[in-house]
This record gives sequence, C-alpha cells and structure tokens, in this order.
Amino acid sequence: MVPAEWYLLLAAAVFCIGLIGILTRRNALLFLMSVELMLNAANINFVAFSYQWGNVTGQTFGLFTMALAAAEVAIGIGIILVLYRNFDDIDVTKATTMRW
Amino acid sequence: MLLQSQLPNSLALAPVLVLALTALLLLVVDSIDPDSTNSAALAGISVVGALTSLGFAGWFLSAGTGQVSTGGGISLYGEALVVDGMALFFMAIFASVTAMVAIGSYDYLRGKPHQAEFYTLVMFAATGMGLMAAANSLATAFVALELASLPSYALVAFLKKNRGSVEAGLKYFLIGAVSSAVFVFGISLVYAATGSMVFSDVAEALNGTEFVGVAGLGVLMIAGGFAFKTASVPFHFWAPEAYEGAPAPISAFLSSASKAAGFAVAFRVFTEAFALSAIPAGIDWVLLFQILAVVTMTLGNFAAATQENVKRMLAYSSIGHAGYALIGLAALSAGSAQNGNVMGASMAHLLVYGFMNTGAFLFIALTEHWDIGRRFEDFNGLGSQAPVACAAMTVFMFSLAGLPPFGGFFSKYFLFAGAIGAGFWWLAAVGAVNSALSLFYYSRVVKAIWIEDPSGEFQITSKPIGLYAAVMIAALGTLVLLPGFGPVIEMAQTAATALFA
Amino acid sequence: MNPWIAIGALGVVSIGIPLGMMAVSALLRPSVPEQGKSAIYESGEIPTGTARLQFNIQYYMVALLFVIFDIETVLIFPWTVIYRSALEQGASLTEVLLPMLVFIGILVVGLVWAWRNGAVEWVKSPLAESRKTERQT
Amino acid sequence: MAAFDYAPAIVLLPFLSFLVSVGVAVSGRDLLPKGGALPGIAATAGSFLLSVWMFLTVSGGQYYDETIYTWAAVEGSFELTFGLLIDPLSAMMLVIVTLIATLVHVFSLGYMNDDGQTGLPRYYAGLGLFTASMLGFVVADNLLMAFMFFELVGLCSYLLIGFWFREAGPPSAAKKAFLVTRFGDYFFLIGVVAVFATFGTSQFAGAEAFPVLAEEVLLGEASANTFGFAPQTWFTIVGLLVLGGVVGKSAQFPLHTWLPDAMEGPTPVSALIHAATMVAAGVYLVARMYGFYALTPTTLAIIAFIGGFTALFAATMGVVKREIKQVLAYSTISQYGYMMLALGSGGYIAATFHLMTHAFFKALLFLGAGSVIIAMHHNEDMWDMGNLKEKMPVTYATFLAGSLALAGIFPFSGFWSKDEVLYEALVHGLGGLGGGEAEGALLLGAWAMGLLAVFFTGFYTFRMVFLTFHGESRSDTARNPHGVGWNVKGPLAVLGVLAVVAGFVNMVPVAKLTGAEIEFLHKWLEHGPAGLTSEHYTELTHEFAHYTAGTLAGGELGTALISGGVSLALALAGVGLAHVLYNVPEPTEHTDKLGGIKTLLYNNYYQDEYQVWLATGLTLPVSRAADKFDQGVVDGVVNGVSSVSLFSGSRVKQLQTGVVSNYAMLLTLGLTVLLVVFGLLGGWF
Repeated sequence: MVPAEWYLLLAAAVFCIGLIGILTRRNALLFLMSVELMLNAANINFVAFSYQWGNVTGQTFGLFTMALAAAEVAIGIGIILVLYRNFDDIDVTKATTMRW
Repeated sequence: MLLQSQLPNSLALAPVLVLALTALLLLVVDSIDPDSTNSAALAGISVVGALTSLGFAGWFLSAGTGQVSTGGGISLYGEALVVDGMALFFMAIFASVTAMVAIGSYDYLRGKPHQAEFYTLVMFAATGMGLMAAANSLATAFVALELASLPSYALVAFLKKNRGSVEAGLKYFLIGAVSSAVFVFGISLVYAATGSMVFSDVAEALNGTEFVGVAGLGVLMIAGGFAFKTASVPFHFWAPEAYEGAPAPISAFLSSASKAAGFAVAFRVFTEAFALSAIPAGIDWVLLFQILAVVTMTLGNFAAATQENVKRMLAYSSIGHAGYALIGLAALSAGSAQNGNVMGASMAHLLVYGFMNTGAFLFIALTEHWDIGRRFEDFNGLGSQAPVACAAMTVFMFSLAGLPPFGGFFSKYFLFAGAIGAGFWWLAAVGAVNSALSLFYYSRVVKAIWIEDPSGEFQITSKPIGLYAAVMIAALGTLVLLPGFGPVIEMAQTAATALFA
Repeated sequence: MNPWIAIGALGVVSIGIPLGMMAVSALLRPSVPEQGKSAIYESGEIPTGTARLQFNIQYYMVALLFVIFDIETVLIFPWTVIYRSALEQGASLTEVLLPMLVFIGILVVGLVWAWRNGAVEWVKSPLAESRKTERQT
Repeated sequence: MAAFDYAPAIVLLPFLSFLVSVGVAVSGRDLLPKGGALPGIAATAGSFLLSVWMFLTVSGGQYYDETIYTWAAVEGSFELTFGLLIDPLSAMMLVIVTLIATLVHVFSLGYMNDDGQTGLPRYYAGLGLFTASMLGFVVADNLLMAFMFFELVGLCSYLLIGFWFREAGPPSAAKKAFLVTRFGDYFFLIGVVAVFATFGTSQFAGAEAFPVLAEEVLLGEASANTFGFAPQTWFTIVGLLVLGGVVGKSAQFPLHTWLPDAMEGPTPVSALIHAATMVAAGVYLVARMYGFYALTPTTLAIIAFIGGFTALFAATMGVVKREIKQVLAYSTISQYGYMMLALGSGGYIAATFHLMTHAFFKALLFLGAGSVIIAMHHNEDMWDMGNLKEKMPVTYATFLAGSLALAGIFPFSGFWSKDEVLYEALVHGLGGLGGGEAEGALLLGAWAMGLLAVFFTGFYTFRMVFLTFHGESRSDTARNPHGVGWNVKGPLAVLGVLAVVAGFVNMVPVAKLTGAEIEFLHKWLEHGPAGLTSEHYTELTHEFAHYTAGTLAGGELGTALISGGVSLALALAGVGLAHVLYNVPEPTEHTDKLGGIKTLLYNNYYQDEYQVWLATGLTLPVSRAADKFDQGVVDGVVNGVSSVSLFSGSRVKQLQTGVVSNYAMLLTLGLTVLLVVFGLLGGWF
C-alpha cells in the first residue's frame, strides 16, 4: 500500500501546478483548466483518504466536487463568452476598465 | 416548543425551501411563456417568496425553534444540516435583503431581457446562502457556498452588453474559482487529518490529533475560502470591481447577504468544527482572524477614503465592514464567557449592515436609473431634486459611519464593547479609529447631496416606485432597529452563546 | 539494480532524440524567412479569412448542457448502488425513491426551461440560410 | 400632603411664561399686550400664592422630600435625579423669591413698557426663565440639580445684563459676569463630582444625605473614598471647591468684580437678580448644605473671614461712587459679606435672617433707584440730582425706609439682622479665643472688619440719600423730573412696609431683654426634617468646629446689648458724617481730602486691573502657548494623520491594478505568507 504522505504530496504537486498555471496563463480558458487541476488535486486527497479512513465520505464528496466543477465551468464559459463579445479577446488581463 | 408540536422537524428548513421553490417556480413560469416581459409578475413572485421565507424565519425565531429553550438545534439529513437560532437569524437577514433587492430590481430591470433568469438566480443564490447558514458539515458548507457563488457570478455579469458588468463578472468568477479550489483543498486536508466532515466529528478527531500540520494547512485554506466569501484580505480583490461593475441591486445583494452568509458559515465552522476547546495549540486561528480583521478594516477604509466613485467607495467600505464583523471571530478566547456576546454583536452588526448597505446600493441603483454619474461631484445638489431618497441615503451613510442615533451606531457599539469586554481593547481601538476615518468619506456623500451646488441639470423625469419602496424599506429598517435593537442583540447573543455551549 | 532506471533511461532517450534533431537542423539549415513559410497551411490552398474561427454559440450551448447534465448522472450512481440493499433492509420508498425523484424533478425543470428558451434548438445560420435560398432559385 | 403635589408647579409656572414669551419673541409679532408682561405677572403671582401655601403647610410641621425623576442611574453605584426638598429654609426662600419676582414684574411695566423699550418679549422670557431656574435651585434636593439650576441662573443673568446688546457696555458686562462666575463654577463642578465620588450621592436631606454620611465618616461610623486624605482634610477640600461657586455667584472677594459692571442691565433686573435673589444663591447654597460645612472648622473660618473682609472692602469702595446704582452694587457685595460672615461664624439663623431682610430692602432700594432713574431720564449720576424728595414723595419715603434698613438704624429691619450677624461673630470669636482655638482670632478679626463696615455703610447710604433727594436741584432734569405711575409706586410701597417690619420677626436683643418669646425665625428654623434644623447645626458646629459662645461684660444679655449698641452707634456716626458733609443745599465733593486713597477707591483697589492682568498677562500667554500646541502639535498630528491616511489610502488602492492575474498573484502571496507564518508559529513543518 502506498503511504498516505505520497498522496498528499501528489495532491499538493497537482494543486501547485494548477496554481502556477493560474499565475502565468493569461488565456481565460487555460485559467479555467488550471482551476480544474486544483479542484482535482483535492479529489485525489478525498479518494485517497476515503480509502485510508475506510469510509465513503471522501469518495462521495469527490463526486460532488466534480459536479460543482462542471457547473463552475459552465458558468465560466458563459462569462468568457460575453468577455469575448465585449473585449474581442479572452485574455484576462485585457479587461481593466476598473481599477484602484 | 411551538414548532415541534405543530410541524415535522424537516420543515425547520422552510425558510430555505421556500426560496428554492420560488426559484423553481420562476423557471416554470418562464418555461411556460419565455417571451413574456411581464416583469411585475416575476418580481412579485420573488418578493412573495422572499417575504414568505422571512415570515417563516421570523416565526421560527419567535417560537424558539432550534434554540436552547426548546432543546437545541434541529439536525437534519444525517447531521448534514442543522437549524438553530443562528441559522434562522441569518436566514432572516438573507430573506430581508432578497426581498429588498427583488423590489428594487423591478424598476432597475425595466426593458431588459432575461428578467426571469435574473430573479431565478437571485433566489438560487439566496437558497445557497440559507444553506450556508444551516450547514453542519464541510461537504454541505462547500456545496452551499458554491450554490450561492455560481448564480452570483452570472448575476454580476448580467448586463451582457456592459463592459463593466462583464469585467466584474470575469474577475469575480476567476478569483472565486481559485478561492473555491483553495477552499475545497483545505477541506480535503482536514478530511485527511480527521476522516470526517461533520463538524462535531471533526472537532472530536482534531482533539489531540497527530496531524497538526495537515489540519493546520486545511484550517487556513478553509479560512481563505470564507475570506473570499466575506471579501476579507487577502481574498478581497474581486470585491471593488465586482461591486462597482455589477448591476447595483446585485452589488447590494452580494455585499450584504453574500457577505453575511460567509460569516454565518464561518461562525459555525470555527466554533463547532475547529472549536477553541478542541483545536490543537498549534492552530491559532484566533490570531489569524485578528490579523485579518485589523488588515481588512484598515485596508478597506483607507482605500475607500480616496475614491472618486461613490459605488466603488461603497465597495471598499464594504470590505471595511467585513473587518468589523471579523471581530466576532477575532475577539474569542477559549472558555471565555464573553465569546457569545462578541459573536452575537457581530451577527447583529451584519443584520443592521444588511439594511443600511442594501439601502445605500439601492440608492445607487436609483441614480443609475436616472443616469446620473457615479462620481461624488455628480451627486452635487441632488438633495433638492429627490429629497426623500436623499434623506434615506443620509441615514444610510451616517448609520454606516456608526453615528448615533442610527442602527449602525448600536451594532458597532456592542461589537466594540464586546471586544473590550473580552479583553481585546486594541481591536476595538483599531475599529474606532477606522470608524472615525470612515466618517470622512461617508460624509462626503452627504455633503455632495445636500450642501454642494448642482454642477449640471438633472434629468429626473421618473420616480420609480419599486426602487423608492426598496430604499424606504431599507431606511425604515435602519431606523426601526433603533428602538428594536434590544431584542435583536439579545436574540443574536443568545444564538451565538448556544454555539459555544 | 532498480528496474525503474531502465524506464528513466528510456524517458531520457525519448526526450533527447527529438531535441537533438531539432538542434542539429537549427544549426545546419540556412535561415531565409519568407511570407509563404509563415502562412497557414491549408492543403496547398491559399488560406481565406483569419485563423480565428468564430464558432456558433450553439456549439457552446450544447457543450454546456452536456457537461452539466452528464455530470449529474455521476451523482445517480451511488444511489443505484445502494437502492436495492436499502429497500431490502426495510427503508421505505419515501426515504429511498422520493429524494431521487425530487433530484430528477429539479433537473427536469431546468432542462425544460433550457429547451423552452431555445438552448437545444438548431438555429440555422443566416449565412447558410441565404446560400440555401440562392441555390433554390 | 395635597399641597406638595403642587410643588413642581411653582417652578413650572414661570417656565411656562418663559415658553409663552419665547413663542411671542420668535413669532416677531406683537401678539400679547404689554409685551408679554402679563403672563409673567400671572405666573409669578401664581407661584407666589403656591409658595405661601407651601409656607403655611410647612409651618404646620409637614415637609417634603421626593425624587421626581431619575434621569440616569448606574446600577449599584449612583443615581442622578431631580427632586424637590421643601423644608422651612426653602419654603421661606420660595416666598421671598416669588414675592420679589412678582413685584419686579409689575415694576417692569413702569420701567420697561412705559418707557417704550423694544424687545420686551425677550426681556420677559429672560425674567421668566430666571424665576423658574431660581425656584428650581431653591427646591433642589441634591447638589447636582442645584448645580444645574445654578448654571441656568447664571445664563439668565448673562442674557438679561446684555439685554441692551446694541450698546457697548452691556454685552461686555454680561460677558464679564458670565466668565467670572463661571470661573467659580468650575470649582463648584469639580466639587459636585468630588461629592459624588466620595459619597455616591448628593442628596441634601434624608438618612443617606451626604452631610449625614460625612458626619458618620468623621465619627468613624462609616467609611468613604477620601482619595488618600484624612477625612477632615478631604471634606475641607470638597467644601472649598463648592465654595468656589458660592464666591463667584455671591460676589465675594476676589470674584466680586462682575457685580458692579452687571448694573449695565435694566434696573428691575438688578433688583431681582443682582440684589435680592441670584446673588443670594451662593449664600443659600452654603445654608442648604450647612450640615456639611459645619463639620469643617477651617472652611467655616475661611467663609467668615472672606465675608468680613468683603463687607468692609466693598463698603469702602461704595463711598466714592457717583452713580446711584454703583453705590447700591457695592452695598450689595458688602451685605452678602455679612451673610457669609454669619455663616462662617456659626450664625446659620442670623445669615438666613439677613438674607431675608436684605432681599426686601435691597430690592426696595434698587426699585427706588429705578424710579429715580425713570424720573431722571436714565441719568444715574447723583451729582446731577438733588431735591427729588419734593417731586417724588412716595419714592423718597420708601427709599428712605430702605436706606435706614440698609444702614442698620433702629428699628428698621436691617438693624435686627445685621446686629445678630455681628453678635454671632463676636460671641463665637470670643468663645473660640477663650477656648484657645486659632479660628477664634480669625472670627474676631472678621467681626472687627464687619463692625467697621457698619460705619461706612451708614455713610455711603446716606451720602446717596442726601445727594439724591436733598439739597438743591443740580440739573434741569432734576428740576423737572419724569413722573412715575402706580406700577412703580405699588411695589415700592409693598417693599417699603416690609423693609420696616421684616426685622420684627426676630428681635433677639428685645427677646433677651424682656424674655418674651418673639424670636419667630429661630422657632421657624428649629423645626424641619431631621438633620436640617438649626439646632442640629448648632450641635455640629459645637462638636466639630468647637464653637462656643463667649461673653463680654454683663453675661449674655450684656453682650447682646453692647454689640447692638456699638453697631448702632457706628451706623449713626456714619449717617451723621454724611449729614454734615452732604445734607447741605450745595454739596461739594469731599473726596479730595482722601488724597491718594481716593484714586485707589475710584479704581476699586485695582481689582479689575489685576484680574485683567491675570487674564492678559498670565492666562493669555498660557492660552497662546496652548493654542500653539493645539494648532501646531495636536492639529498637526490630526492633519498629519488625515493626510497620511489619504496618502496611504491612495497607495493601498494601487494594489488594485485591475489586472486579475495580479490579484491571483497577490492572493497566492498573501495565502503563502499566512501559511509560512502560521506554520512556523504552530510548528507544522
């Protein structure tokens, strides 16, 4: 059996990859994908520790996370769509009419 | 005992269920006739739904449902949800704000497409907020938080042709997505450390856990998720733009109800799951909230002081108020008898804030309806044109600043007094200094409205009944809370004390 | 010797060969920039329009609907797994079936709304429509 | 107890008239006949009748001490209340105040209305408010309420002195009166706070009254927070603090300078406020809390000495004045000095007695002077008068009666009261000296000054009478004076009778001589609620201040006769000197004979000058420095804070770049910092 720490490290690594993606990508869709990575990092933990603790709470919650991630993507794509219509671009750094 | 003898326990959630049903009903109505622009019917359904929800919450509160006097919180669905005094108190706040926003939106949305969707999303978001207040497990907390957030993203970007609205929606969504990822990762870490998500089990498992580091990381990241919802530093960056760009009623909705919902769930999580009596010494979340409270109120107020745009000023001031409300979590100490008072005062502040801040944003909605600009100068001399609404705005501003004799004064007074009573006089001192600073920028609005000469001609041709009514209700709420503040603070502090029992 | 080393070596080689080829060719080839070389390759045809294609909104709508409703089915699986055993252990239908019916019901309300608002209607593009009419005449 | 149910109405009636007058004044129209005088007269007359009723009820042996309204209460600590205390002292004072107020209202008809003055509603509003606050002060049952009405009275004085605010003098005089009395009141306020801090109550009467508590503390039966001082020392300090207000209000040295200037106000106001009632407030306050002062011999000695000194000091200044009202002003200061002397030397009854007689004859003299001033077309210089007795016999007769009373000539009222004051000072001074007490010598010194002042009083009083009414007319207006009506003569007549007979209520020497029971005032003040009787006070002064009565030759009776005889002789000597110098057809100024003293007296001992120097030479630089500090440092800090706030605000908001990627970056950064900090603090790694 793989020790639990490894799962934690894997999840943390995936989470950080997602985070770095968010920090470096300017494309809104890539931004969204990075968020998905972060959410799935959490799912790794849930599934792994569901197994570890011997209850299904984690697994079930993993399903919820996926469903919510999907809903989030749906909303996100809608917003990115109107972003494109208004700013002719999906570069998230272009929309800066409001600041300070 | 009233409720227990008359209704099944599952109906304790009635305030939330009513909101959800209203949302579905709106969808059905829109499905029947998608092309209808009968906004009065839609707004009417929403208002009735919100008021029914408020009625249930008020009834349950007065009947003592879920409170200590009738045997404590009612837990439902395998302890996933719990209905107690605090949950009902916050549900009342959400329902009130929702009702005001729905009334105000009737005029604001006139002639715009997709009205049914607007109201549906508002009702769904309100449902989510109600569930947040009742969540008794990290899983429901997350789901409810998302249920509140997702419609909010869409609502902020509701004006599809308005660049500000879209930009606001984008920023809100992106920061929100990151925050919820952080939040859910925090949950996964806490789950990794404890093996459970139900608050009481989490607390039990945390007591003497060996995974302090993992749990600590998790607690911190969960706090981050709440910081996003409450617009607290360092997760506040979305707030100024989202509030400024969003349709004004939605700004009101988010900055009042959504913020309160964040606090509602934060209060419960940190008193039940991460209770001070159970948490390992290495996880000092009180210190975390002390830092966040001070930084948040200072940053919010300082940034608000230099704004030129009234709506944006209100947005920053909303961040400042999140800082005040954070005192409810920051001025706690293990086993202190004052804990309930401090947190109760924070809840009461959120209630008063729900009225005065909603009112202020709805006034902005009114000016947007009139196509008056958003800067301070644009408001010059407005008092002579619309004295009633401007008088209400004056009440909101002074109440937000915490001047006696308005509701905001009492809630702040009890909050700071509670902090001092709990031994955190320096928190109260920072709060008081910030309140003094806030008077500066709030009074700028009042000065512009009443004292300055008009810089241009106003084209005020209409008196939108809905918006006026909503502003007046908010003003009335702010004022009625003067004589009614005694019972409110008592109720809030009783409900909060029950959490620490 | 650790069997993983072989895999590691394979990985190194598989990355090294393409990189090496690109490096060698970059060193050897003459550099003559030309417009035709940077143009988009469309099977020898001269490209028309921009590379940025605007997809019809319908494309996203269907995708969104799929994402949402498809993922919801995931939530039904755990229910199906426990359904029979729960019934056998004496749970009543209101406890086991009704919640799922409510869940499906909510989804149905959403689907009906989306349908009625034209989310799944196949809207013909105006351009294609006009071409079609031209051909008929 | 039916009578006492109406007690609040005594205060509220004049307040009602004040409200009516204010309403009229605000409306700006002539809504009421006589400029609003009639409501005032009706209200004060009503109060007077009620007061008489109270007086009769009290004489029936009933007293009233109720809390009407609690306006602030700190649980278990103290309560701030309004309440009424009606005992013999306050009942008597009520009658005096309401009677004089009524008469002054009537007199104002002649002095203000017939003269065609404008702004009358404002005038009567002031009078109404004044009467109401004075009455409120009289019936106050605790020190804080007394202080509040004390301040209101001061405010009314300010408003009424400055009634003719368009002229140069009155506003400045009003300001001066306000500031000088306020100076004393600061100490009073601190005293009130000190009383609360020490005893937790400021009630005058009852078992929980602060004088009673103080007595128990001194006897060791109770304890109080005395801030680390010995109880005796601390009570002396508290007593002196409250005395600050008394000295200011009752125009005692060195805070007497405002009163002569206050004569800029309308003469009826001078009669009501600056002679008969408000100035009496200070003395009344000492009498009211005499149970407290009687416990501290040092305070008593200081009171006596201030009183004696003021009596003499003011009398000498009265000698050289040219204006009739100025003479009366200094005589007022002097007479209040006698009352203080009496209080300080244990003569509680004597002081009250003199307070009463003085109220009558001084009101009479001021109203008489007012009548003269009307006749003289508002010329107040006595050297322009002369021979007015032919033209205005009523005024002359009553003025003469008042003057005889003031000078202390047998058998007018002033004789009896002044005699008793001096007698008390003498016997207690002798007793103290016999008992080897240091205070005895102080009392005797004060007595000597008081006695000497009798001579000056006789002199300046009759100098005034002779210059005004006798000799030849020295100006055209004096030859052809303006007539005065019934509304002037009526009050004069009433007060004239009182000035003659008021002294008969307490003829101590006669009583001692004949053994007849005619000391009515003694009897009156002997009864009352527990702890507020003159007998109790005598016990207290005896027990705590060791006051005992000493005698000269001839025992008690002999001492009384000698004392009375000496003071009468001195008064007659003063009158005689005035007769020789001024009762001639063509009097001339004899002030040159005084040489250098003349300049000193004309300049009022340079009291104003040194106080002005104190203000400009000392206080002003200090204030300037404070202002510099305020403007430079405090405001600088405030402005600095605000500009720093705004600057940092504009910096802070720069964080909000508008680029969402930067937000994500800052968010991550913030979270990471928190993670690292809390990880290190909590030892997570």
